[in-house]
Amino acid sequence: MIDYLREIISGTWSLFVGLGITIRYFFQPVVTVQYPYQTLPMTPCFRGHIELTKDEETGETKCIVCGMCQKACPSNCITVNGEKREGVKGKVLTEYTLDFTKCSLCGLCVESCPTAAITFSKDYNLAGVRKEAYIFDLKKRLEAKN
Amino acid sequence: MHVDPEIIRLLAFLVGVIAFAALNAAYLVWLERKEAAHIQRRIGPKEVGPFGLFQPLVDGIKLMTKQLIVPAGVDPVLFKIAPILVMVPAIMSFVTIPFSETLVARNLDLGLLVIFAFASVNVLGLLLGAWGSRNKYAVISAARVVSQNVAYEIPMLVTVVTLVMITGTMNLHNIVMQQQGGFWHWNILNLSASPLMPVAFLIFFVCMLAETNRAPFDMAEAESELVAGAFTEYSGMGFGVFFMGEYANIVIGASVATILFLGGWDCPLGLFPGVHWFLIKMYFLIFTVIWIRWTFPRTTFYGLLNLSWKILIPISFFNLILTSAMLKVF
Amino acid sequence: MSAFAKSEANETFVLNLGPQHPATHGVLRVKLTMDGEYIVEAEPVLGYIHRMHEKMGENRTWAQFLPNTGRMDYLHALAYNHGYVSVVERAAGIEVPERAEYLRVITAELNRVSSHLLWFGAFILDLGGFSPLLYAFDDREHILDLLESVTGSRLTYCYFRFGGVYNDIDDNFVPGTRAFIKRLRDRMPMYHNLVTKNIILMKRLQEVGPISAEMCRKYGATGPVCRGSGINFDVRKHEPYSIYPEMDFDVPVYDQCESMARYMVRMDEIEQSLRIIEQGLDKLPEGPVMAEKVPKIIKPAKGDYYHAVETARGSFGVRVVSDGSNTPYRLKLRSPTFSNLSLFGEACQGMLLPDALALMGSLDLVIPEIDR
Amino acid sequence: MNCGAIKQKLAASGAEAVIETEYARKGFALNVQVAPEQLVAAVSVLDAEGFFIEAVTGVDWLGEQATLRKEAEAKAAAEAKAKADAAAAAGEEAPAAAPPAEQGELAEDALEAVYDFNHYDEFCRVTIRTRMVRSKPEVPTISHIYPGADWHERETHDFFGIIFVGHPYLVPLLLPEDADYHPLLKDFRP
Repeated sequence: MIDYLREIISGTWSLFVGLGITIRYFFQPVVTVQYPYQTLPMTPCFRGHIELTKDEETGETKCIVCGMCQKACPSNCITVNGEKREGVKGKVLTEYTLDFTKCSLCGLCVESCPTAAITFSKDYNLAGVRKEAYIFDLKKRLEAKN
Repeated sequence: MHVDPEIIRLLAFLVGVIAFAALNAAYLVWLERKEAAHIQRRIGPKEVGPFGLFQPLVDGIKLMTKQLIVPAGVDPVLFKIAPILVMVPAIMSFVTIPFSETLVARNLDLGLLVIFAFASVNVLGLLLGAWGSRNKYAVISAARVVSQNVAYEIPMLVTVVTLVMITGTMNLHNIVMQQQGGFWHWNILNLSASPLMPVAFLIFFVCMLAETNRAPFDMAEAESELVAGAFTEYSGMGFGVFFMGEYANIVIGASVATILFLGGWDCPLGLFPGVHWFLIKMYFLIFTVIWIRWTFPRTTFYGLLNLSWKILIPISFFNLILTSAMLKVF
Repeated sequence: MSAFAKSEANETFVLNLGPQHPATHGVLRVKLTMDGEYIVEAEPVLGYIHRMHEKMGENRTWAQFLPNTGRMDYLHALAYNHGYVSVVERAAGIEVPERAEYLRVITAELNRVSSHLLWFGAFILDLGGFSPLLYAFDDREHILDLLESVTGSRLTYCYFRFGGVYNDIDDNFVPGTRAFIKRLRDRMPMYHNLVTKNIILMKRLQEVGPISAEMCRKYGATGPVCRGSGINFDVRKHEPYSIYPEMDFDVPVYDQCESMARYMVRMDEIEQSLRIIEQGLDKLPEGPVMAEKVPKIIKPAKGDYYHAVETARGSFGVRVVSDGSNTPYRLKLRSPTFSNLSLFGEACQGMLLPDALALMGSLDLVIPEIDR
Repeated sequence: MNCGAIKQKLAASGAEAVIETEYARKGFALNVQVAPEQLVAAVSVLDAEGFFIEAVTGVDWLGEQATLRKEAEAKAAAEAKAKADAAAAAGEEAPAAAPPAEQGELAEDALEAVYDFNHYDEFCRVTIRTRMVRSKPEVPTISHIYPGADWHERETHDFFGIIFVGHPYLVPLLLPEDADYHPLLKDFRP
């Protein structure tokens, strides 16, 4: 009988304790961020889709078309093509396409690049209605940036 | 043609009550979402109108414009009649609730009995809707709802009988009038009638939660177990009417608790009595109902029956006997 | 209770729990034979998100399989990273710098805390309580921010590399982590007051969902499931790997064999993980985070190798068979919840539906890890 | 009890080979090779000692025999060449190259079922392997000893087509219900 009453009282008390906790939070300020009105700064380490970097001196890409990134990619989403041109040492980049629909953002391509020609973008507001919008022509993007 | 002005008054009241019930259902959803959000430290609805106040209107329009799907295999009659069976009795109960000294549609001598009579039809609506849906989750839910309501009607009625013994009337207006003059006259603190009156209020409140299928007793729609329980097959306004009926029932429950225990429209300190005090008390109770929902986990079905049969019923009977003994002695 | 379950068999009906059901956390389907609300027989049906990771592994180089490991148990991805990286390092004989090992353990333990917090929220959600989920997410968000600043991603981490880790920590990581540890320690009493001591929750979890120690053994249950049944088994202590032997931590064991015991094990493990993180931060040595002599193309010696790690859900083992080439010949992934779920069918016989769902929640299922 | 005791008991149960491996190098302590007929006896020994089942899986050794032969031939050729070189260096007349030994049909490749066991208290991870020919991949079930093996065997049946004789419910677990292919076989083409 005493156990019975004790359980009722302690049980009821535990319920009131719970109610006390939630009402305290009710009056505390909200902690959510009202995206898209507010945004948080991206960490420098954020791994977005890849993009080509600029050579500081020439303003051109540093890519030497070695194809390492293409080989390192687990999902085969990178296509690199280049051609020999006269007067230029090595190959010249003609095409750098990223199929972002397949990319898993693992970063193996960036690590494998011998000339640091690719890096992660900080782009995270990505939305679109067509699949083709996610086949990025990175060379064109780099040129558009110049 | 002569028309009885009483009929016109009644009609006006009925329209008012339906509007009140519908508006309440809409804005209780808003309150529920807002309160839940702030308890969870979010903002909640905020896009439509200031503080998201027009959100319920938009939701209502969405529900109304949705297609009413009657799945193949359901019992079409039961399926369609069920939401109405939940909604109509809830609105009928408003007829006898006195919001203030003058603001009452029909002051019945057996007002309390009328309300409980209507309140028990609510479960029939849920049962028929669930059974008519021919859905396994819904049928399990229906079985739960019925036994839950049977179990909780007993302690609730026993508590009410205790109260009626003290007041000596079932007329809601008279019950409130007896509690006039400050919070120490309210039945919840009527310790001279029975020292267990606050406990009786708690029991009544818990039973009200269970009767209206609110968390932590929301066995009927326990979404992590039964998906949406009795409402699984309903879409659009069919679901909307169920929803309105549920919220109207909460309003009724809170109103009855206010009238029986918290002195109706009486002001706590005996000043400025009026309809606003009634609404403040009622909405505070509704706020508590929502607050409870967003704090506790759901009970199990047998936990709920254990609570009713092993705790609430013995205590409420003890209270009944104690009260009658004290009435006899003093 | 079970007396009801054995009533006339022809009065039973089949209830399909899932694949789309709020309590099955994704796409698990359980075929329940019910007698009223009592479960007569339960048969989990798997494979709705089976992706054949093992075959994928055979078609990729050793390094290319790394991103896959983060996508099986998406809640404790770093432990999966750790298991795979360790087994390849064992096979290829790669030494890992000490600082890298410390970073691995710190981040993996942070990830374990985040996994347990999410489980806590989702479990209470299964039981019908909403707000604890959001409180747990509030805390978890801080962990994700910390891990994002190191690994660059928030959920499907791919941070460990053969011979080290991908990136060194920044200046804010250590103070940020210490601040988080303090914050979570301050919050834990709130969780216990709001949830653990709540009478409704206690009534729902105590003496519900019994899993005996013998049953754990027969089904190969590991992790908090077996520790809730009184078995002191934790791979971090049993087969110490990485720098766990240098860490001072306890393995919480409860022997009530009920859902509440499994709940308590996980809640206590959060504290133990915080202890490990703290020690790791104290002892964190300077130095490189990547071994210098890691070959560009990894070709482990012929033979087969095994490595087990303790994830938030139990013992995760990787068996690789190498034929000396640059792709795995065979890659077997032993996922803990696969075994843990396999005992569900026997454990929930004769139980009520809500209790069975509480039991299922207490197993902490991550479906992509079961289906692989 | 320790690994040595288990090793003796397993050897007594009829295992073909029980090899203690270096844990730090391999990740498991005992490597046990048994014939399919001896499997149940070996597993019963582990069950009696309180081991729990970690996993059951398979390995397809398609092309192993051909590789072995090639290696043997290469070795023989290398030896012959070394001999010839040695002879040439000594200024002797090179002996006529021996014609390659005529070899018979290749032996059939094997499927291997691998069982992983571990112990809650003891530090002893046991791997049991059993080999069967690819054309008749049959091995007795252990699901009556370890009910947990039920799902592991179903999974292995899905992936390799190994038939666990006596299994009560050998239908696809992870693959679709109507799957009649076994994706982890090396000759599987989607």
